[in-house]
Amino acid sequence: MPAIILFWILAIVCVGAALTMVTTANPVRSALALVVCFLTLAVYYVTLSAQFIGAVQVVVYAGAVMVLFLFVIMLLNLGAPAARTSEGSGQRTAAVALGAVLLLVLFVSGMFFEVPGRAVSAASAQAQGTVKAVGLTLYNPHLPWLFPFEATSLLLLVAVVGAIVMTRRQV
Amino acid sequence: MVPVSYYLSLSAVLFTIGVVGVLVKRNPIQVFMCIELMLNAANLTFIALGRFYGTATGEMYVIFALAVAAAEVSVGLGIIVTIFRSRQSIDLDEAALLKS
Amino acid sequence: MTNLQSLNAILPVVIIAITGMVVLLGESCLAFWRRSTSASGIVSFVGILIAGMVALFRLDQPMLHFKAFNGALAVGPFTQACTLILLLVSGLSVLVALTYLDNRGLNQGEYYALLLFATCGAILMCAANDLIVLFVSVELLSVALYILTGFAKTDKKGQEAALKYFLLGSFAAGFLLYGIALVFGGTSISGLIGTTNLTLMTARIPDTPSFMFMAGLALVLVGIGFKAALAPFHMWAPDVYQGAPTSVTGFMATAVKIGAFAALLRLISHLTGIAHFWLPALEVIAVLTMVVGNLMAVTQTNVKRMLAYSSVAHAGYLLIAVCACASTSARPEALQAGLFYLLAYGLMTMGAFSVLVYLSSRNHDCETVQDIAGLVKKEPLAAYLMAVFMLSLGGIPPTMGFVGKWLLFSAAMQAHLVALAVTLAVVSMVAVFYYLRIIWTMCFQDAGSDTLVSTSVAPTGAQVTIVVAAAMSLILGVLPAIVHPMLSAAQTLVQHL
Amino acid sequence: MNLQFAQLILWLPLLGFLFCSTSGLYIKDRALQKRLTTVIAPGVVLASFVIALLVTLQFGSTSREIIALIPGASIYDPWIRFGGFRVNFNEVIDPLSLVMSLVVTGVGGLIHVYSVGYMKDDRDYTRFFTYFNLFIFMMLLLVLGDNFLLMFVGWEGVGVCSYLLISFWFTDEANARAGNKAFIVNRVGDLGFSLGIMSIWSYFGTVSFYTPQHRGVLELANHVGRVLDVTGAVVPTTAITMICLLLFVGAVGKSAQIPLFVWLPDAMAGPTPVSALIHAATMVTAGVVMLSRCSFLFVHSAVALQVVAWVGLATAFVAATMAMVQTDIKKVLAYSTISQLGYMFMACGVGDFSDGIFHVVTHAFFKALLFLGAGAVIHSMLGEQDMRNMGGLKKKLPATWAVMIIATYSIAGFPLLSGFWSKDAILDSASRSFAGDGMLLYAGGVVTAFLTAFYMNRLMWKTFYTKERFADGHLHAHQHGDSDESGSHGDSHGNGSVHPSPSTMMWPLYILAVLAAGFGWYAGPYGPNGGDLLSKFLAPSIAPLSLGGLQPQPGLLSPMAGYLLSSIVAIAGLVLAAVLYGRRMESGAILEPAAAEASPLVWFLKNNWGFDALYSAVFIRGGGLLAERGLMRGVETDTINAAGDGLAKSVGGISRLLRRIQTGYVRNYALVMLIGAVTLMVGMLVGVMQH
Repeated sequence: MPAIILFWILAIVCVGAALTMVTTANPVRSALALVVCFLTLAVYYVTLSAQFIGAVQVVVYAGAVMVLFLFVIMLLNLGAPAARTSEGSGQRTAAVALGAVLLLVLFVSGMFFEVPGRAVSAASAQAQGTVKAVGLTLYNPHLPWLFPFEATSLLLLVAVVGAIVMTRRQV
Repeated sequence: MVPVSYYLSLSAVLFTIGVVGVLVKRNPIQVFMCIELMLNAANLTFIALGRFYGTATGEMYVIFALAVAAAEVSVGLGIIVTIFRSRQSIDLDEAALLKS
Repeated sequence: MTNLQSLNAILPVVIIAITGMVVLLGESCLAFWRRSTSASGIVSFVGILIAGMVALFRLDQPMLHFKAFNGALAVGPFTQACTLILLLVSGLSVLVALTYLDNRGLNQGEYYALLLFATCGAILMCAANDLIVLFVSVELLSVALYILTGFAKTDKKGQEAALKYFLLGSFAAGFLLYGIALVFGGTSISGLIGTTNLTLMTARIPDTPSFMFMAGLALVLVGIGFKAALAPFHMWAPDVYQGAPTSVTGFMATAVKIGAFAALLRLISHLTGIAHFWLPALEVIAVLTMVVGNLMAVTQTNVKRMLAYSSVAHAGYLLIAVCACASTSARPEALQAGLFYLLAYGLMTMGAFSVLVYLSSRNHDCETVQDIAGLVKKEPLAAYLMAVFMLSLGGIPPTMGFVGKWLLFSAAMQAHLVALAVTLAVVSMVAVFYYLRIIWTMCFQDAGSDTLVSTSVAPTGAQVTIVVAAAMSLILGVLPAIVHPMLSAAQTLVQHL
Repeated sequence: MNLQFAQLILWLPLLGFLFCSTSGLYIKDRALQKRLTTVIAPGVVLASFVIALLVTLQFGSTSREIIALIPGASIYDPWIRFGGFRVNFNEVIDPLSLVMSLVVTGVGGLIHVYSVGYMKDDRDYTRFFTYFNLFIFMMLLLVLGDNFLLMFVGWEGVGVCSYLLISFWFTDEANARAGNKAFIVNRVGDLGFSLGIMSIWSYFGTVSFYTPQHRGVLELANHVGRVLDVTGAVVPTTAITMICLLLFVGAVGKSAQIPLFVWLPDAMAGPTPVSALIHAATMVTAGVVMLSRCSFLFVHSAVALQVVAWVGLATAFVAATMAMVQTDIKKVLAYSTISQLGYMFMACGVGDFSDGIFHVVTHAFFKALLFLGAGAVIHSMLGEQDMRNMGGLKKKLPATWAVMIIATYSIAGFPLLSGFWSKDAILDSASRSFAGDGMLLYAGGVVTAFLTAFYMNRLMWKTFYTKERFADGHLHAHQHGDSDESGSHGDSHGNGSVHPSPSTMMWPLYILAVLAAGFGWYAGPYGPNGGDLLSKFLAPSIAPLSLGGLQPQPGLLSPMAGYLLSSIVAIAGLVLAAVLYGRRMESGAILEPAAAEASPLVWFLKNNWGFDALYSAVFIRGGGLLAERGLMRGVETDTINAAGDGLAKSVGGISRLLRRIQTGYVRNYALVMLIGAVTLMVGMLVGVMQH
């Protein structure tokens, strides 16, 4: 029962933060709302016995990524809200209406669906989320995760090169 | 224990908010933040399902998704900075030289 | 299979990736390398050549039919064939880039490195046997292309194109990832955990799949459909193709499409058991794509934009092959038709963009119809070869485009997709008009005073590309049987899912 | 002689093409290149003719039942293979393909020789022959290919060559426009043809005509009253009818029948030898060849045959009436070509395919002759094509007059000339139509024959007999049409007076004149060896009506009465024209220009019976098939921009909406993507729910 209550509290915070992010015109406020949202997600991860991912979420998302966002916002001096709010009410109406349909469809596919999973004890689940367990799975030569991991490293190399190419001034 | 459908529903809500946000925002940084929210919604689904199945598979997906998101952020912000340098504005509605 | 064997199986990708890193290192550490304008390009080309040789020699080796890295990748003749096609267009892209970067003063080794990494991504898309691997490869390809699109940093259109491509691409990536998550949830039955591995997935799907799985599949299709520029997910294509540097557009129009369609073919081949659920949707998308692409192309006056819409239309044609895969009896034909058309499409599109690169000067990209008016009098060879590409894109014999279209026709008929076949026939008729208009402009219009003429005298990379692509388009149009070994090997995809 | 040798018929023109197209790369001496082209380009075609002749003679002496297949070298065997679909690069050597090869290479060779003289001062001499040789190759591929796919490649190939040749002088916008129009209208027909081929593939499981295992389409259809597919199951008659009608659409496009005839008169903008070769003697007859090749299918569908016959008759009549009011000498011939093609279609439609081919052959002779004669006239008049500015040329060009008069009398059906025999054979068959409508078909054919005689003699009178309506010695170069001469000949014969043509241009005419006069007798019912040589020779390639369970009705007239009536009609038409124009020697026109302007009938005929108006109503104002409208309009606008604008304006609602969606705004694009995604998801979920 406490778990359910915690879920709801976090859910309200999380959705509220997400809505704030979408509705506010001020980019800085938007970014901070997103940080809150990410932090609640990190808490969810911990309650879902994914402690390592929860930590990574804080470090990478709420930390690095959002700091980068804020840095760029500051750098470009975009702190002030845009002079005009987004025009085209048709677009906005259509977006919200489509969003409602999308949500409905997702609910139909997600919520009413009882995943026929196995009963997993909290203890064994807890063990799955540690750094050790994650590492053993990720680098296990008999599991398929090694290759996408390597591919990801190439992706990060591309990102590094790309960031340099895009932002260096000469040429 | 919280049923998995709760988490799935929450992630669906977050995903939808992200999608709608992409459609209504004009600042590319905010648009991009909405996209990050979409990716996080997917991550929540992965973790919830992984916990439910009792495997670490869900966490694997999240690790890759995280890395991809990080890569996108660095490149995307790089593109935005470059645009700002040449136009002194990043308003998406002003970036419409190419059309029809 | 050990991981070492797996690594050996994807040797072409490894070679390309290492070449990319060598180029990066050479560019940043070696002074003589940096001084040379073509060192990176030449090294990249050699790397692609070696990788291509490896892929070619392995094309018909049956032992290489296995799931590498414990099911992450599927390596087999289908993958090898796609790899070969990709290496071909990517090699040609490097040659084109040699000319283009020179023309525009953009000589930077990073261009080639990114091109090579993007090629890795595209090849991995063809091989991905797990949706998450597909996601990572799509992103590898996309992120590299976002940067390449905005590579000309002083060009406002290029930047705008990069921003649009990046935002919409990430948006599509969001759909793709969420779709994968739903598939992960939708594939768990009777106590088995969910999976995104295609091989396992096939076994897990009941006759009537769950809502969650279908919703996930739909979102995955959106993600891939975006990359393949299928209507209505094609909106980015014309803007980005037009804004990107022409040499990048050529690569983008071909490599991305090849990767996306290879992935789609593989995915769909695993889902034939529930074909009646997705086939109608794909048929509608195919018709829509063909109609929209052709209708919009008719009214364009910018050649790059016209080619962009034409590439949308060709995505629709290619989707016919995917749809035909649904029918068991037509599947071998459909796969071969799809592969052949990918090859044909790659060659003719690359050729057409190379002609534009060839005609671009230092400060002006050749892109509007005005730029090519009266070309036949100034650059007869370029004009004639451009005409070959246009005829091929229009599906007129004796070119590859004709054979490819014919194969698609008959695959559609074989699979009893009459509506698609008829649409293909009708829109190809419309398509001839705008391809013919290019020829007409080149031949019959008076050249403007500032018509572009290639400035260089020595044979350039673009020239080589144009001649190679035109020659292959014609030779394979007359003797399509040459590539039959490749196609027949690749159709084994069905036997070894 | 080994029949494998016959492959050379096809490949020699290709060699010629390869030489002509590449000679510029390694022969730097232009004069040498021109000399070599002069020898090689016509040489390969004539060599092909000789081989075809030898093969035909050998074929005639051995069993006539043989359908010789020539499997190609291993590199193109199978030509296309994927999955269960195999197509070989085979040639079919049978009476039909041999007859057509002889016509294509024979008439084509003569026109090549003629062109040597006609084009001798042209700057792009070699390029012209490049296209010409390629055309001959494609045409041979069309007639010799052993499957629908090869036929289609040839079919499209001749279309491309026609486009290139019409647009040969691309400085002239009218030429280029006509080339585009021809190409695009042909695409409509090709669409029908390709759909027909697809249907054949899906119903029969093969597209080959004949195979060594006797599993070709034509062999499968060679059963009385039923058609089988490769597995031995019966193909339903409705499917046969559908296939036949689709193929017929293709034939209509290529052979310029109603309603797709509009391109042929415009295609006359090209140089005269091109008109002679492509738009009279060979390419336009491809439709008839295809119908005859598929006779085994057509006889199984009475409906399709009926359609063919009536479209043919309608075309013959309508085009003949249009020919009566033309003032451009080549346009008259163009409409007469359409009309004669209508006769051929009518022959096919009543199941008399071999007489259709008979008329193809005789028509090739006299129409090539007419065009080349007209070319000689135009050549001599420094590019003048308007008959209102001619007259009195009989004195100045007696040799041309002589060959033209033979051709005219032949096409008019003057007794004992070639056209008489073939046309009478068609009329006789039409009168015995299996469907009982022989009376109507015969009457229509006779009326058309009368009109033909009249308008052809009108042409002769306007051009050769009436008073001169130009000032000799003061001819000026004309911009329109054969503008090549305006540039080159205007300089070389700058005196501005009528001059005779060189002998290389005249010899082909004499040969054609002999054939136009005598071939009909030779191949006709009173020829040597018991007569009907051609139809007896063609018999193995042509299906009899009885195969489909159809029977010809008894004829209306006895053969002698038929000959008599045909002769009377032809002579009456000729005489009427002579009488009417004989009274108007000064003006060379029956009606004064003002009266002609005012006459509603002339207006109606000059406006193509309202077909142009119909097309603009359907395609331009209707806005239904938007893209088509773009096609029709686009090719006629001056610049590409205007074409783009015109199209942008014209493509109507859908395209405008699409362009409006393409705003350039990222969020709009994302919205469209989301609409697509949501629709896709809803569609899929509904699909699952319904299950």
